[in-house]
Amino acid sequence: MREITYAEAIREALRQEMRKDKNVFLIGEDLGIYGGAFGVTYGLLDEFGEERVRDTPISEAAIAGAALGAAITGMRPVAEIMFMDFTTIAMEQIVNQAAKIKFMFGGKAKVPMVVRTPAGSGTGAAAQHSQSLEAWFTHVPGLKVVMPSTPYDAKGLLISSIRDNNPIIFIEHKLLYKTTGEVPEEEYEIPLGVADIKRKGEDLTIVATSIMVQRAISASKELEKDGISVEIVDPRTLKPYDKKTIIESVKKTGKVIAVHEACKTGGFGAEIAAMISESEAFDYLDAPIKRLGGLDIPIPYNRNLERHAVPQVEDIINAAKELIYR
Amino acid sequence: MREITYAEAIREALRQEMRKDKNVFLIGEDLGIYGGAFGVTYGLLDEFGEERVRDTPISEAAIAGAALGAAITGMRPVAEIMFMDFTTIAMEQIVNQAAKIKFMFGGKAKVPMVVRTPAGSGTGAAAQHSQSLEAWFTHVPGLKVVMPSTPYDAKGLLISSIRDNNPIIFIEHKLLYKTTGEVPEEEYEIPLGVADIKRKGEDLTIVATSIMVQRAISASKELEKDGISVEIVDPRTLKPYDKKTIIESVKKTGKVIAVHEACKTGGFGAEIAAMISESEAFDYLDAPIKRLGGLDIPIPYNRNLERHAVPQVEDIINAAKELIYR
Amino acid sequence: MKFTPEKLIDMLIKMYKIRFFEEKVDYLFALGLVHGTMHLSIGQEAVAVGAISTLKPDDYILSTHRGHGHCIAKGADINLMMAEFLGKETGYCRGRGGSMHIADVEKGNLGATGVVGGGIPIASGVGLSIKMRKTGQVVICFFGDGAANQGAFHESLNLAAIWKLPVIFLCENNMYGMSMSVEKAFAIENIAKRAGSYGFPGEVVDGNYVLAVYKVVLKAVERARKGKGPSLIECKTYRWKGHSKSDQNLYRSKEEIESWKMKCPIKRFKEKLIAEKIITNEEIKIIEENAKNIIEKAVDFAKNSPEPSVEEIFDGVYS
Amino acid sequence: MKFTPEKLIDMLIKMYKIRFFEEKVDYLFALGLVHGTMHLSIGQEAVAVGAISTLKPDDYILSTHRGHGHCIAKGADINLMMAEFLGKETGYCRGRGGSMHIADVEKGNLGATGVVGGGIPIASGVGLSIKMRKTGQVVICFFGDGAANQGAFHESLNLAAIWKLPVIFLCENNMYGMSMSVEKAFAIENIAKRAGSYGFPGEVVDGNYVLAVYKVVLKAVERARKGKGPSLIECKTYRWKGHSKSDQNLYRSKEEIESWKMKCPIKRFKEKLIAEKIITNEEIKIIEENAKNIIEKAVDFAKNSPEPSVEEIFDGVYS
Ligand SMILES: Cc1ncc(C[n+]2csc(CCOP(=O)(O)OP(=O)(O)O)c2C)c(N)n1
Ligand SMILES: Cc1ncc(C[n+]2csc(CCOP(=O)(O)OP(=O)(O)O)c2C)c(N)n1
Ligand SMILES: [Mg+2]
Ligand SMILES: [Mg+2]
Repeated sequence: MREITYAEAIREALRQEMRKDKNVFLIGEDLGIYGGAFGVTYGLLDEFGEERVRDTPISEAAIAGAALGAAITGMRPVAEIMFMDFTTIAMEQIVNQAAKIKFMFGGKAKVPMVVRTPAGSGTGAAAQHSQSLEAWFTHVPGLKVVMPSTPYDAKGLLISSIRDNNPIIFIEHKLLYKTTGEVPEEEYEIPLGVADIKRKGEDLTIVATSIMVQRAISASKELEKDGISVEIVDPRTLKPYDKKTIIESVKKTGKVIAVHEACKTGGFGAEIAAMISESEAFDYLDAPIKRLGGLDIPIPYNRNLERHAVPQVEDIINAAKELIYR
Repeated sequence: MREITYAEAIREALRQEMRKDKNVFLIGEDLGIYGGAFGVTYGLLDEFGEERVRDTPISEAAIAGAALGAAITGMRPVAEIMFMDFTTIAMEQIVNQAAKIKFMFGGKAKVPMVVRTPAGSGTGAAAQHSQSLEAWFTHVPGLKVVMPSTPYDAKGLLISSIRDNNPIIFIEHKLLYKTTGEVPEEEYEIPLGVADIKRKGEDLTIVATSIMVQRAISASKELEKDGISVEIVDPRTLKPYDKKTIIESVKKTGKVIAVHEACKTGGFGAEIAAMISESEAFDYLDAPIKRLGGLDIPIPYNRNLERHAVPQVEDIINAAKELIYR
Repeated sequence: MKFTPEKLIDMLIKMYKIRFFEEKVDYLFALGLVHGTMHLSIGQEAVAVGAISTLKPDDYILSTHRGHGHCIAKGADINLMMAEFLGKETGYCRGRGGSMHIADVEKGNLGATGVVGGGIPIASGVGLSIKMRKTGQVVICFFGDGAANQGAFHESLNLAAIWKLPVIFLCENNMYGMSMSVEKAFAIENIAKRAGSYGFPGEVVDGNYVLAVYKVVLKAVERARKGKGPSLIECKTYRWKGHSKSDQNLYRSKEEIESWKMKCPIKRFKEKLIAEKIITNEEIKIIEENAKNIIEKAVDFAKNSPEPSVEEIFDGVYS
Repeated sequence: MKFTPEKLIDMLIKMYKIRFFEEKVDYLFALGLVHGTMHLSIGQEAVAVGAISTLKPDDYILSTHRGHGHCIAKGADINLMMAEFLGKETGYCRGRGGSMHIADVEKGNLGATGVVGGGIPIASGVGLSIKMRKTGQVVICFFGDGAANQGAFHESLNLAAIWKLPVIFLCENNMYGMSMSVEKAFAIENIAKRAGSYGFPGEVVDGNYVLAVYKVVLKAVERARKGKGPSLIECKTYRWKGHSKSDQNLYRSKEEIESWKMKCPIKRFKEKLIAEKIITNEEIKIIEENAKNIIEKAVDFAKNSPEPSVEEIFDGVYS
């Protein structure tokens, strides 16, 4: 099958959905002629014009609000917040309004909107352009949170997200944009809330999200050389997330590490660990549940410090060995 | 000893610190003649005047920014965000700026500011005036998060917070404002990051925050009648939090429930559970770690639904019995 | 401007309904039948009615925490409002929203918000949607003087301006945002002046005279329908009651309140209609009676309605 | 307005330092010595220098993502800047901040921010602190045209207005916020007009003429020091380089860029000083040489500086 990049997969999903449904449109900063800060929407302006690839001023609260207002009156906006760090400016509209309107109004509203936003460090962009804030959004009922790790997942999950009738935070990773993978040309949906086992294994489960899936795969290849067989579960959707697949895997392996890039304290790994430790899998555990997350520091600029701030392949390998040889 | 309310304890801490240090001042909406939405600052205007009890327009981002700008140039502001729900408007300033400035600037800045804000449901104020969002802030390095459950703790922790040189989110609970307890008249500090054992027990540890401490105490009295002895650990500070006291308690009891009002998914209970399950206490556990949090729904207006949305005394009792008799 | 008697009387009826609705809920609250808080717009009825009377049924509004008046003016079913107020299953929001979140999406009331200024960005989105769907609708976005100092106000008015969206930004300046007077919160005299920052018209109008409100809003509505873009309208008015139930009214004088009661928008409009012989005193009596009856029936309806069931507590979180 | 020759030459020197610093970092970036991104202010030097030259050493500034110029104009040590740019332990931020977060708190530069508009609320807080501490300082808050559409702009200017804070809000209108032109982002001609929404003066000035900037900013500084409150100053200028390293400049024409290069603020100022015989061509050469030398030495300093140690990675998270 054809291989394309993660960025191209996202662009293809946008293009196909926009062709199919005239109510789908894009709204955000520098999406049009600039193609977005990471080039994801590059070229869409030519096909769809300024009305549907709508550049905005630098007004994140208004971007979220505009998407919300359009969504509740019949459109299907896909908004972009240029860096996840700037969702902080749009939190009121996302959390108090978009997430709650349907419930507050007794179910009598529909909020089909997607907020795409790139997270993650590794680009030397320092503390205000590198955050991974997915855990916040998983704590907000009414939102769904999607976080693809491969081009294939990115396309299928984005199509499902655009077709979903709830507000969705769709979190991309800057370092994944240029990674490639097989992606079908036709449209396809990946159901939200269903995890994917990215690698089968017997000795240890790694639950990893976003770029950490790729790092976990690299780590597992190394670990294999030491005879350690790793199963990698990628939740793909963080809210709602697929407890069953995780629990089944942990029941099989008896050991688990949750890996993410976001700061460890209060990260999504805590939710995974807590869920496992209150589930039926608890009785199958034969080692403590390990979490591997970013250090509890803002992302530093210096390349070396930046690298140390978040889990790398070798950190995953070490964590796995600690658990296996404990 | 004299008994005063939680609101009075907070007011007394503010008054005493303002008397002691002329750089301490209050900034927020309707603090002055109105005394704040919950009357907490009532009367302070008379003593300290409009300069130091500074009413603002309805501009939460500017309130946080004003506090930050004042803090880095020598003042010690205590800002108030009238409802925790509205911290969503100030997140950029709190999370990207206040929390990170010291680190980004290589340690060469000091940010002594406190953001007081009331959280919690139970007042019939519905989805946009009832949230408990402490978990978000515990995920942000550079911030400290304080959440007192008694008048005594409220006073001592607020004094420590005002004297601390870091940005602090000080989370009060609306339903606690009128609760009373013994509070010394003089000033005293309660060190941040130190948990308090609110009740000694042998069979089960309950880690509870804010109003859930009170509910856990009520529950434990009932449970005692059934011969179940509960130890209640109140972290008081959620960031940094006192892992050691929690771990020691769990090692003793072998069973633990983490209880908070915020939505269960992604709540602080996940952090507690995850921390325990990766700690030395893991090997002492003889039951799964239980989390009891709010339902994953926006807080409903209807009194009965609202009550059901968050843990009540009977829910804690039931959870404890489930764990004990499992 | 010419009005048919029917139109004038319809406006008067709506103003009465709002007044009596609010007086009733104030009473129910005092009885302890309601928990939570509520925000009454008594004294401001001319704004809601004057503005919304310019709209077609399929036009939209966005309301505020002080939103009962907007809701009634947009044609809400009082029974469903009252049921919501009492948190009942039959209420507009199935008891989940309460006073602060009443919405009537079918009638184009996209809801009240508890967040000051929270509806303003949504309004620009509604305007955008109207423009993209080419339906010729308009949206009136209500907000208070206090909300005009929110960042969301600024961002949203600018969006509407650059895209020429069919939005009427309607500022109900009732002189206070909670305890803060407009004199303290602004260093300008008229909030309407802020339209100048975005390049569209801003107008100040006497918010206690329903026909003045109507006239100015109608001009803005027509402008919006023609694709000429948004307007900002500031209606100067006053709230008679405290901000919410916790208000002790320490920040303003009794005299000030009384002086505004003299400018009662209902009394003023009623007297004008009588003077112009559009209506008689007897007819007014009947209107008042009818309005009161509707409210009473709504209370009965609400009281006799079931509570939402706890089994369905998750309903509406997701589609 | 009278200037001493020393003052004029000092301004020219600073403009050269900024220009050469940025040309050098552009080059270092192209060599791959730096990761991340950076934002160059080449073409905008007159704004930073004209504005900051009005200040006393203990006055404050708040800078932006495009902040090298502000930093140098406020008297930064170029060695420490360059070391920070290369992420070294000896840099202003110990390598933790990089180009986008250089701060020099001791010299009153309260730092660059990567969030568009993120410094504006802080500026009002600094102004408040000055007022409460009664020190007679002032603060200049720099931000771009793009930032003027952030909600934080609105809230903060209003706060400064109602409290008469000693803040100079200085908008560097370089015609684009990333790819969005001011024509598209605003429905008004001058951003300075927005001061009208807050009740204080707004002025437009030619941002490519350093003395014009100086003059207008000085008036605002004096006003602020007298306790009369804030001002908004819009300096019209242009960035020659792309927005950041990812910019392909598709949204503007080569001709437009070239036409602005003809208005080079350094060339213009230099020629004026020569024409007025304040300086000779030979002296200019020396100034250029010196400035280049300082930059070269800074590169050496930075290159020879140690990397921050991983053991100390937690330093600075908390006090
Ligand atoms: C963002 C936000 N901040 C604060 C509050 C608390 N609050 C509720 S209404 C109100 C005053 C609003 O004033 P205004 O906008 O003038 O409307 P009015 O109440 O006068 O109708 C305040 C401060 C809120 N609901 N939302
Ligand atoms: C809140 C926020 N939104 C978006 C960005 C991405 N971004 C960085 S600079 C920039 C353009 C800023 O324009 P302007 O304020 O005019 O400053 P200039 O770059 O022209 O100096 C954008 C969109 C950001 N850093 N912060
Ligand atoms: Mg008001
Ligand atoms: Mg610009």
